[in-house]
Amino acid sequence: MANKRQLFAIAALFAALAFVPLFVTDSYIRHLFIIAFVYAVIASNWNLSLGHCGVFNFGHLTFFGIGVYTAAIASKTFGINPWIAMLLGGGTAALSALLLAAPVARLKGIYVVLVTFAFSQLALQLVLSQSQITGGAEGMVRLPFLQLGSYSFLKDFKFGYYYVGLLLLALSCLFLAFLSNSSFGKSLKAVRDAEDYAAARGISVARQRILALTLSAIFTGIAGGFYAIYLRVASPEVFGFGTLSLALSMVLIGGVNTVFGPVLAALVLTFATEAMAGLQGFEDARFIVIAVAMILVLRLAPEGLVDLLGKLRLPVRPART
Amino acid sequence: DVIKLGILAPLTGPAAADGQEMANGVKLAVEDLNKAGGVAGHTFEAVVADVGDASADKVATAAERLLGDQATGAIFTGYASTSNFEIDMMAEQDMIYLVSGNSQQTKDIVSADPSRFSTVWSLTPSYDAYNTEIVPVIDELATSGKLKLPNKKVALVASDNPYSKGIANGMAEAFKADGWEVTQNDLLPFGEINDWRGFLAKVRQDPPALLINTDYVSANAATFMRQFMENPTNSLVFIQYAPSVPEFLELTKEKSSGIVYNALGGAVRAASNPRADEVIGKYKAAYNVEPGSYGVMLYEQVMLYADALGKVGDPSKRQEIGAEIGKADKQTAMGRTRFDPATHLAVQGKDGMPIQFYQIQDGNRVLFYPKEYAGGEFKQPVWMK
Amino acid sequence: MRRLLDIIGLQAGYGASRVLNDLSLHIDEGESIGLFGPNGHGKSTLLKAISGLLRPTAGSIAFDGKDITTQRPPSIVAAGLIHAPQGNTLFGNMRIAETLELAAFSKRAKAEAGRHLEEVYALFPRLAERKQQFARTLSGGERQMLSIGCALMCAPRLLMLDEPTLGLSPRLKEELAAAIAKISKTGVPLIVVEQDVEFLLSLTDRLYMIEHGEVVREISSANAPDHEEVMRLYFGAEGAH
Amino acid sequence: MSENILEIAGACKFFGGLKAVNGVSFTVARGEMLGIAGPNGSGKSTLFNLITGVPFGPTSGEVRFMGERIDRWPAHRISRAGLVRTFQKDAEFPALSAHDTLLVSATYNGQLSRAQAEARIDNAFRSVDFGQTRRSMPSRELSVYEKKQLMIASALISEPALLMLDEPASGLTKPEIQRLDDLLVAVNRSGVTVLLIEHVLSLLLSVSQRLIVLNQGSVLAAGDPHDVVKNPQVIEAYLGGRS
Amino acid sequence: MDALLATLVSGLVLGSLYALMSSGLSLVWTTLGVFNFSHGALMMVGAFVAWTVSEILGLGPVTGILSGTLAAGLIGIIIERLLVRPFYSNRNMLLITAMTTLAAMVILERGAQMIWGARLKQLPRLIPGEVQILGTTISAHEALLIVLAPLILVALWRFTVMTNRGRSLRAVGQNQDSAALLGIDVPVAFALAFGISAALAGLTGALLGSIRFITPTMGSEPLTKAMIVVIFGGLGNLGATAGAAYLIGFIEAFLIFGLGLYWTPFVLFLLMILVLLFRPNGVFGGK
Ligand SMILES: Nc1ncnc2c1ncn2[C@@H]1O[C@H](COP(=O)(O)OP(=O)(O)OP(=O)(O)O)[C@@H](O)[C@H]1O
Ligand SMILES: Nc1ncnc2c1ncn2[C@@H]1O[C@H](COP(=O)(O)OP(=O)(O)OP(=O)(O)O)[C@@H](O)[C@H]1O
Ligand SMILES: [Mg+2]
Ligand SMILES: [Mg+2]
Repeated sequence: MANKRQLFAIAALFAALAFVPLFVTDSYIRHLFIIAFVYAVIASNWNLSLGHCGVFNFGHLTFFGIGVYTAAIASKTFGINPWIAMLLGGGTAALSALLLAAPVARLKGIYVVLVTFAFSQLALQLVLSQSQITGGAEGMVRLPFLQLGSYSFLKDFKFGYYYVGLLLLALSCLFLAFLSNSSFGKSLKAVRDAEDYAAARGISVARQRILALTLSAIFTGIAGGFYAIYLRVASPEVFGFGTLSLALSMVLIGGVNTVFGPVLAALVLTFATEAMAGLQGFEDARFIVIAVAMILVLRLAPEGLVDLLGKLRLPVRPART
Repeated sequence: DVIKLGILAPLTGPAAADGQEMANGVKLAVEDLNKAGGVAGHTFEAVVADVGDASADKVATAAERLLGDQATGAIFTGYASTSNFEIDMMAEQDMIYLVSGNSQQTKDIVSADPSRFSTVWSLTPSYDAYNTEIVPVIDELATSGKLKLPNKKVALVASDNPYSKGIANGMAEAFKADGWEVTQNDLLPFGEINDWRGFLAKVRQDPPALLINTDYVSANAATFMRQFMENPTNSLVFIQYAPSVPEFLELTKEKSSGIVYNALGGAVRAASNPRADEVIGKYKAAYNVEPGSYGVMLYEQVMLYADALGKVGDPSKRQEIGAEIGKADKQTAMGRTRFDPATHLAVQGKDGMPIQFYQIQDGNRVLFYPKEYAGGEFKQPVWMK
Repeated sequence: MRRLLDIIGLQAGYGASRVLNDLSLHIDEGESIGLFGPNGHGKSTLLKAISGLLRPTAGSIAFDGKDITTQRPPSIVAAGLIHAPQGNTLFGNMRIAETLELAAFSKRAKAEAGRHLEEVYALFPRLAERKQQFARTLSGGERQMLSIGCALMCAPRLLMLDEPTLGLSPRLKEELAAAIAKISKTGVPLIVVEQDVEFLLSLTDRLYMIEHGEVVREISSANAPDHEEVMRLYFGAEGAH
Repeated sequence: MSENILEIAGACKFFGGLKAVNGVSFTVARGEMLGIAGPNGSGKSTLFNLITGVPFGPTSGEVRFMGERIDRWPAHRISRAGLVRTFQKDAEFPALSAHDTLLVSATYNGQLSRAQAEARIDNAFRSVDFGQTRRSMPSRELSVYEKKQLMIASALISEPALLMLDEPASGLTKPEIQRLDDLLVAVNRSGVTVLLIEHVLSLLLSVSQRLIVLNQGSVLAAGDPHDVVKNPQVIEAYLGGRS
Repeated sequence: MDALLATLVSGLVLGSLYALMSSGLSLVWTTLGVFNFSHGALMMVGAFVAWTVSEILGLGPVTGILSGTLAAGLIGIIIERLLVRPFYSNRNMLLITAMTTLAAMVILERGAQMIWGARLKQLPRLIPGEVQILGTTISAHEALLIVLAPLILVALWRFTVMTNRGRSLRAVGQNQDSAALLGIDVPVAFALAFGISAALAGLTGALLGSIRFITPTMGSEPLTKAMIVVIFGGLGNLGATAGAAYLIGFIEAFLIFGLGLYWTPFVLFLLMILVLLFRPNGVFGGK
């Protein structure tokens, strides 16, 4: 475990991120960071169920979407303070995860993919069909924006939102780091790799799966709430396949056995894609480039980006005897 | 100096075809303007920003990219998101933003406080005419004997998106009010539909005089037509928007001959409006394909901006330019174009953008209503007795 | 005299950790050998290297005069060098009968599949009773039987058995010993890995003791060590743990 | 409370037509070391499975642990109650280090706080004298023998009342078997009841105070080990010619 | 009455389509345990190649379909070599290959977008005209599919269960080392499985290309359906897949007839979750 070194690197990263807005006044760049933060939260929390617990949850973006709509409906329809509305997103997401976990806990491997995928489809269908509540395909716009006392986040070139996003990410990372170092976190890996053995050591396989799913939904949901409040819109595309595969690639490029890999991957990928978005007539090609890059990373370091960095630094383990 | 003209468009993903056309329209206009030596000493450069699958972050990011560039003078789009939420971002930064779709959404956002949106204008008029206009047109065809109606029944089917659903329900109301019986008003999920047979089976059990499909996705409409023709009923077929898309004809070939559709805000191709053919001609010459409505509309968007810029002179005075656009009243490819200050939508109707009814007659689009623009006569479809 | 298998200066390992250090041994025509030694010191690794599952990093392996150091398993198996791995789990979701038929994969084996199948069923009646049972549900011993049965289906010209009696009941162990003896009688030389030296001596002509991936002692049935000595050998090895 | 720690009554496990365990009944006295032998496929491991609920309970019959019926309990509850087993085929948590394997077992099975767990881990390692250097590397890189050691250690760390071992000696060298022998005796002395499946007679006979021989899913013989091995049926079905 | 028959027929059509779509996916899934998310994209490639050969080069639909099948097969082998093989020994194989094949999907779809553009295309039908089944008219082309689907599935099933070559595919999927020790050439087996699977995808796409419209994303809906069918059928075998395909086909047809197209997907998914609750290994999947 390169834990010590890793933690140090992370602390440094966050420190650096905290200073960015002081140098970067351009609201476009800040916006990119905010989006990256959101994706980082999604990916790293997804990794809890997907990577650590081996639950092939393809409905993770649904938790995000539920967070989005909760915040939207709470703040716009019921006029709840957007700060609260964001947090509510975490609550409803966790509840829905609990609901989903019931069937998933009993299923194995790829069957989980089907059920979770179906779950996301159900959610989408509900959102579309209940248009009087959710705005249907049109979505909900002009959601209330954040305010801190008299300070409005609206025309400050995203200064405020940047720090809210960063704080959210930091909290989520602490949460995950704590989990994965706890024996709960380790038990997840035990359940993932050897169910029977785990059960024979007093670990309830079903319970750990349910917990993993539910916990992974909390910050994802809050991130959804933040996303809605920040962009001031909730629209069904959040359930779309594009977002899902992007987040999934972040998880895998980052490395399924780490906590911070996906965070790193999210930052890198967001800016990489955006860097290419500028190039005219390159719109489709850029997706190909990303895909190829991802494959290369996976081939060079099947354990992910973090592992790759590790390889560069750590000397190889000497032979036994 | 060079003014950058942003294009917010779905260049990738399901709507790529539309997006490409939007970009082409603007680029074409930019070429023309630059050839003419620019406007008020300014030349132009088109900058495209892809909104992909139109998810909120993609649209917002693309918008931010354009807004972030000091040189951007205006942003054009057919449609970028389904909700038009980006209008707010534009207004906040007083960015000129011309839209050619989702006019209902635009109206909802703008009409709350029009003064805040002085730089945002929609070249598509309110869609209300889509709901109502069809009734008198059909009645007229019937009374004039050009169309023999077996009964006064109408069956509608829509897909689950604001546009299709809204229009279908609007039409249903209008027909009821006119004493028609609505035998079906089905709603299908939005997206690819490969099997209309379920709906058509029900239709065949009680054939209506009028069969209306408001799903605007051309592939779906084409499939609908093929499957209807497998065993047609004695009904006039009306399809919303889709038939105006160029490849619809290629896809359906002779199968589509006889169907009726209408258009609002698209090019009005008629002797009395030569501008339309002029623009379409240019587009064909430049890209040697037939443009749909977006190519033409975005070309005209740029021209409107250019006019306003010409009056104001200074591209950074966006408020004023916006105001100028709002005052515009000119004959464009879409007909007479002027804006309603309350909604910032183009005005619809005789003294604005007309609604046009077309019938496809062996591979050609024949405009038969309104009279002023008509280029031919309606003919009873072959499959009807 | 002619050597059937000749291994010289073999080195192999897993990633960074080397397991076999410069190991040399050989089998002469018509003889069988046994391998023993403390756990985790490279016996199975040696067999993996011979059968091509593991690419040696140095040294050479020659079978029947031909160099096979860099050959891949298919051609090695085709040549008749067969390896029944340790604690083999085979194919969980395949039935016993299927698995055995599949085992006669190489041309040479296919030719005699029918006869071999009968032999295997005769040797392990339990397999014959359970033709349609999935491998994953077999008991430890049954799994061992299936694994050896597969090896026999491959029409071996040199048979390598890695701890074949692992988890077999004393009686079955005896019967298996008899069976193996029979096999080698029919002219199939053996390499047997076992912890039970007496067992090995009863089956083979020479033993190698493997420790830290090297041959540390060679024993022939002639100068067979007694129980105490074997214990000492092992404890010697343990000392190095 | 009863002094029989484990009571099996008419336990059955059927797989379709196959009666893997067919009406087995016996009791285990607190503190004894009971050996279980039998031909391959006679139902020994299946018996362990249905007692511990991993991965399945009995088709029918009763299992009582410390007087309580546990045959419908979920597996993790059974093992937390102090009835802990090892597996015949080597099992491992490939992603966890040996240390973390023990940690997890201690905190869940033993329901200890992390601190208490850490305190016990070192002893557990020593009890099976597990290589110092190998404790922190991922289990998947351990040798077959080390995996066995680890599995036993992870069972012992939660200080179970009843320890069930499924062929722990298979594949071990003589000295290793000797050490295992010592370990089992020590564990048993410390008050842990032990249930031992073995084919290695030397071990079985030296440690177990009582021996049960299964055959085709039912008890063939039971009693004092040295009598049982003389039983002609046992010799016929299990031991074969020698001995 | 005839409404019922009509529903039966459309259920049969759907079922056959789903059977075709899922056959290839099922092959690599049941043998290698690899879930190939680029399967839909391979259908798309098959369709586009078929269209190009048949319409642009004017060599006719039959040549078109054949070359479409071939092209997809080749790409399948390439995908296996570059995107799947490197990860066999990885613990997260299922996950990583899911990801890499997703990447392959992206590459193929975007590539097609760049090569063939966004506009819709369509192939002429292999057999023109309509036919009557149970008093319901369907295109002769669809009738052809109804005949073809079961044939292909049976052939596949016999191959994987009856022949040693086919068994070897399953063997390598379950335990590569043991397979290698029986003389099975593991890489060849993997390549073979993927080649066949991809070729089937190409064929399906090419056939689909004259019922539906050919677009870069035309594969996504079939992929979803195939995924449902394969998983629903269980890891058991191709027989299970076939069963699931027709079952879902009929259920869907009746749902559409019963409560309309709108709520059909919803109910279908709900149904599936419930079924998996009680049959966690799929409907036909063994315990
Ligand atoms: N797949 C593997 N990856 C990494 N190391 C391995 C692997 N397999 C074995 N090893 C290591 O190689 C060394 C030798 O293992 P090997 O199985 O060859 O020993 P052995 O003599 O067969 O022991 P045993 O008698 O227990 O089978 C051990 O230290 C083991 O940890
Ligand atoms: N899940 C299962 N499905 C079908 N049959 C099974 C299953 N599990 C075990 N069996 C059968 O039940 C019988 C008993 O198996 P068990 O593993 O208990 O034998 P055992 O006494 O442990 O033998 P060994 O000493 O070889 O381990 C065997 O014939 C085995 O094939
Ligand atoms: Mg070994
Ligand atoms: Mg057993």
